[in-house]
Amino acid sequence: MAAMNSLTALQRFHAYANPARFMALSARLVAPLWILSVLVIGAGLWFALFDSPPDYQQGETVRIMYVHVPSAWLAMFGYGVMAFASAVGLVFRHPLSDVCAKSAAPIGAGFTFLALLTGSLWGQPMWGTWWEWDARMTSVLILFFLYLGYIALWATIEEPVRAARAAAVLALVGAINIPIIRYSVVWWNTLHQPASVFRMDGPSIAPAMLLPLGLMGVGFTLLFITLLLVRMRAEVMRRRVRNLRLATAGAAAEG
Amino acid sequence: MDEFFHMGGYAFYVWSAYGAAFAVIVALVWQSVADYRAQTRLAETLEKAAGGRVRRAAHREHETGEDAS
Amino acid sequence: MRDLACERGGRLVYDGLSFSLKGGEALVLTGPNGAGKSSLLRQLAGLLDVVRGEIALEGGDPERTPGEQAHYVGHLDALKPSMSVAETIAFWRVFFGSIPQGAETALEALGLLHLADLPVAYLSAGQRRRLSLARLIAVPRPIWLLDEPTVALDAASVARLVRLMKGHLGQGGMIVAATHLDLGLENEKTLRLGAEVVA
Amino acid sequence: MRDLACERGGRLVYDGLSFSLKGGEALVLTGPNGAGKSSLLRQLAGLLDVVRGEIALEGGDPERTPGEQAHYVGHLDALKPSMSVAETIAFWRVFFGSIPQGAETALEALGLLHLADLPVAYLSAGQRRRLSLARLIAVPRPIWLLDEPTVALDAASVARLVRLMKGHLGQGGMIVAATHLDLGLENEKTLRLGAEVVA
Amino acid sequence: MMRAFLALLARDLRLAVRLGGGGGMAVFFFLIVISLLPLGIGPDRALLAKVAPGMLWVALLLAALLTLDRLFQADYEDGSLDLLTMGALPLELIVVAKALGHWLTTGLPLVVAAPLLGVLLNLPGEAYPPMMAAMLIGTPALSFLGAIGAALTVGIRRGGLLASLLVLPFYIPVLIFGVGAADATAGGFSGEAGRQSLALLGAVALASLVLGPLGGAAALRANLR
Amino acid sequence: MMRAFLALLARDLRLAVRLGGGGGMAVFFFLIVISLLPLGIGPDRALLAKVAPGMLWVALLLAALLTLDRLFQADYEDGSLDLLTMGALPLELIVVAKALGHWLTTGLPLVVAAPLLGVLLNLPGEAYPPMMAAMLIGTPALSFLGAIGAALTVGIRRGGLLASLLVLPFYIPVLIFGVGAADATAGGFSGEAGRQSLALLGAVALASLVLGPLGGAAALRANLR
Ligand code: HEM
Ligand SMILES: Nc1ncnc2c1ncn2[C@@H]1O[C@H](COP(=O)(O)OP(=O)(O)OP(=O)(O)O)[C@@H](O)[C@H]1O
Ligand SMILES: Nc1ncnc2c1ncn2[C@@H]1O[C@H](COP(=O)(O)OP(=O)(O)OP(=O)(O)O)[C@@H](O)[C@H]1O
Ligand SMILES: [Mg+2]
Ligand SMILES: [Mg+2]
Repeated sequence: MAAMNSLTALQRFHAYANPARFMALSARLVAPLWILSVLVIGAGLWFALFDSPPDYQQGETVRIMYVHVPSAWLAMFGYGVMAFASAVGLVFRHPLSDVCAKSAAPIGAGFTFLALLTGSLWGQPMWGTWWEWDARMTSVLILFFLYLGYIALWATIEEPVRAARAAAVLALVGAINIPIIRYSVVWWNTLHQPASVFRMDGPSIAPAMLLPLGLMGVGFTLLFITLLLVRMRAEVMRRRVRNLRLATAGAAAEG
Repeated sequence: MDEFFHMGGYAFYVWSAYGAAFAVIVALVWQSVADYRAQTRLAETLEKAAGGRVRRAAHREHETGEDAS
Repeated sequence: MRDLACERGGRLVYDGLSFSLKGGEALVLTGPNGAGKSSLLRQLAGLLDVVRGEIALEGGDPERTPGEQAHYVGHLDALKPSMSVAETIAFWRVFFGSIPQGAETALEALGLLHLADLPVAYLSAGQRRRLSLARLIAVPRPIWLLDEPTVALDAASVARLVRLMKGHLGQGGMIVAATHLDLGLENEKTLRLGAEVVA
Repeated sequence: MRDLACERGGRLVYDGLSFSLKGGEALVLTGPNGAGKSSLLRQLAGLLDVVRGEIALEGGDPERTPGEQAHYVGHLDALKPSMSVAETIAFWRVFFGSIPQGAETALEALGLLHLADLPVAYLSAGQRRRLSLARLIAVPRPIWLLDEPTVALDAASVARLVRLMKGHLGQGGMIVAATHLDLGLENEKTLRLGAEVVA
Repeated sequence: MMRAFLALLARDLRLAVRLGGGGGMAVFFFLIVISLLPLGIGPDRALLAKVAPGMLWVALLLAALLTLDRLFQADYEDGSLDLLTMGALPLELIVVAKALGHWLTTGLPLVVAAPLLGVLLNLPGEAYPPMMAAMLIGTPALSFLGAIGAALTVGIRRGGLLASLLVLPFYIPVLIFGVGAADATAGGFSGEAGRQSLALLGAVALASLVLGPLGGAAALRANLR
Repeated sequence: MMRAFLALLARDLRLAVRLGGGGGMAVFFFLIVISLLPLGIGPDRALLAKVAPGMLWVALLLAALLTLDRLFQADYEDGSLDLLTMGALPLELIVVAKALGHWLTTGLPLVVAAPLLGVLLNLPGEAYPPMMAAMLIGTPALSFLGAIGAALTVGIRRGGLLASLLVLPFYIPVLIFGVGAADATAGGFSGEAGRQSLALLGAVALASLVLGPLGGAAALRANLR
């Protein structure tokens, strides 16, 4: 039963990598992270709203870019985190990576939603339509679906061990599929010439715009990490609650 | 100043974009923190309620992979 | 294969529980509801992860898991209402690697022969139970894992089952059974899972 | 209500079977698997059509069917994994027309009180069984129809159940129970349904 | 009696929410089907606008259909339904409670989600009000008519599909009048036709409120014993 | 080993036929959805022809989705799946057998039915051969990808809907390339694009034949223990 033994070895390894340490460490990190992200985002907002020129062709609407693009970046970053954590969780059975994957999903979904929303708020003045079946927009929409599916799966399977592994499988299969989906959508979109020939390569970005964009990007990322930690802490507590309840159930089995 | 809020005629789009961003982020933050608080409180009450053996059990569990995986 | 040394612990239910079993021996699991009998049986069958500890099987061919050398009869009967009794047994024989013919002996052994052509849908609780027990005979496997096998069985059927179990032990097989009523096998050990050992 | 005269026959399984039961009396149905115990109980509960013969209930208010004055506990436990133990009982109390409060006594009676806040999903087989039996106490009804109520119960719980049944009989209730093991109630009649009839 | 009714309704709502199953799923499905369509018929916005109302209604129907088996199947499989019939609450009211619960957890969320999806299909702005009205009137009919199908197929292991087959014909009037109401303004018909189809839709809905519980209860009686 | 595989396949086919839950249902659903569409879109034949291939594919997808829960759920609920894993047959092959059975009882009948429905949507004649080819290549992919979703939701009571939600995004490439193949001749593109999309569809199908069993088996392992 070699498999069995290696597995138990893993279990011993877990005895060291236990959530208690994570809780202690993260407790120290959370507060500073909050402050840092607020500061950076605040600075970004200042430049985005006051201290950056309107675009020569897009006018003031270009200011939408400073929330839109970072959201879009984090939408993809979020799935990356989720998939990576899932892989680790599946291979090494490391408890915290499951917690991490689960906690990343809602945040990523939130930013994906923001990318969609701000994008269409940008599209209306720019192309006179809220939505265009442009390849990139379509693939972001599908990314949003993948997030929702992942969250729904977690929400439906009660037992954490099972839920974690199932969700991990989903996240990984999704990660494999994303390139395929992305490619097919582009192919489809170029097959039928889309009604609007608008391409979102974005204007060659002037440095004056680059600064606020960069700041917002960093700020959003910091915010993402902070939220991730908080949610992970909440998840660990939720599991402690579950174990306490199960212990009661067991104790209830009175002779 | 108004001309700042006016956003060159695009006020609605720009401000609703920023508003939406603000709303979504606040919602995320609020939900996460509230959830953390709720779970912590629940855990404390349960630990008080449960007998000593059970509490130890829960914590021992806590160190095994079973718990947090 | 000769004898099974099984040592295991972990999972919230019980901990540091360990025992070993020789060929021809039976282990009867007793204990209050929720003590973990079903869980233990599922772990032995490889249907539930072992958190800590290990299940070792000395003898028997190494590259087959204990699960593949054991029969598991649990609360669920794994029967298809639309298949006939005979079809059911025949399928499991082929799937578990023996030939479809000769299923009659198994049905005979559990007194189901006259129901052979009846769709499972028409069987009563006890008849269904007996059918899922018939797998034990239909496909010979050294280890039997039985979770409350006597549920819904009438006195006669219980006696029949006990006879079969004794026969299996006689041929050097092993049995681990969770039950609330005494079966009266000869060389049986009893393992009482108490609620005291909660995780 | 005083006493129940129940006469019935027909249905492929048994025929021309008839009996009557007074308040405070218990009827124990025995018989081999497939004899028709479950079928009879479902007919008494009004969950299965009566082919021939009739089920009459003297006393008790006329415009309520026997089914509405009886509790039926069958093989299925009618539990929702995502509801907590307390919620489950509270719901059935309200639905069967009493108030949600005071469910504790029922849980107490079956030793489930400390599980009250636990989702049903966490319960073991026997714990679930006890919860579905708790309905008997949660909502008072004169007639109890129990199909193999002791299944999956450990010795302690069986004893507890028997105590409850005696109490119910003591208050002039009636019990019809199908079981394979003797419960040892006082004034119990036994109805042995005939040997296996293959339809 | 009334309290039993409310208790049952509350229980169903709670279960729908807890399972994570309830309305969320239906909306999610609605969303995905709608966004599949352009991938099927191409991104041409004019074409999309043309088919938008019909597609929205068809997708709505499907989303409602797929959740029908939640109505009775679960309660049948775990024996709850047997016990529910042993209470004082008449079977008809049980069906009403379940259908109502189904609408609250499925129909309503779908209606709320519809406008967003209209944007994806680039539905012209003036079509929204009548479409919403039509959907608000039409969706209860879907739940109550659906109850009949669900009741007829209760006990069949995975009867969900069969249920939808039985129910779909009954849904056709809802579909036609519903689309009519939205189309009436979308395609350049006279508003007259629109108001007319709304009225007809209302009639169908009222009929279903009566037919559903009666038919459903009858079907349940047939299936339970 | 091989005999166990065949035995399992034969059993699944037999059950599907007996339950009647097999292809018949899916085809019937396919039929009804397709006949709903004209009611939704209106009788404009030119418009119908334009959207026909896309609609056929979308309906095909839905019909396939609705039968997914037949893949593992039944065997899980009655404990058969536990026993199947206790045999010598590796889990991956079990998934293959089940997906294959699903395709034979669902995908194949749907493909056979498709041309008839094409007539309802007056699909231009020259579009049939490429569409049939595309469907023959595409439907196995639907079954094998679907197996992943079914396996992921196997523990869940009525996970059918959730399964379809999880799977739909993965179906998108099949949909796109499938429609592309039919469109390529229907809409007046060069046949070039058509052949290309057929090739891409083939690639996707092959990928799914690998991904499906692996992912499905992994998901089952996650859910079973
Ligand atoms: C809902 C609709 C939209 C979605 C889902 C969307 C999605 C995205 C994504 C994913 C990115 C990041 C690409 C990358 O960094 O590689 C992006 C960037 C960008 N988007 Fe959008 N977008 C949408 C609408 C728009 C509109 C309407 C405009 C302008 C009129 C626009 C302008 C840009 C620009 C300028 C960038 C940055 C340039 C770049 O990084 O490529 N987007 N968008
Ligand atoms: N799916 C589950 N998730 C979490 N805990 C569970 C689950 N199933 C059972 N348990 C818990 O595991 C413990 C053991 O359950 P198990 O069914 O093994 O007990 P048992 O000895 O079989 O009881 P019984 O005699 O009633 O069958 C119980 O306390 C129960 O609460
Ligand atoms: N749905 C059904 N359709 C047709 N016949 C059935 C059905 N269910 C049971 N039967 C038949 O009715 C007879 C009685 O079944 P029933 O379940 O009442 O027996 P029982 O006394 O409860 O047996 P057990 O002690 O095993 O529970 C059996 O012979 C069975 O074959
Ligand atoms: Mg058990
Ligand atoms: Mg019975």
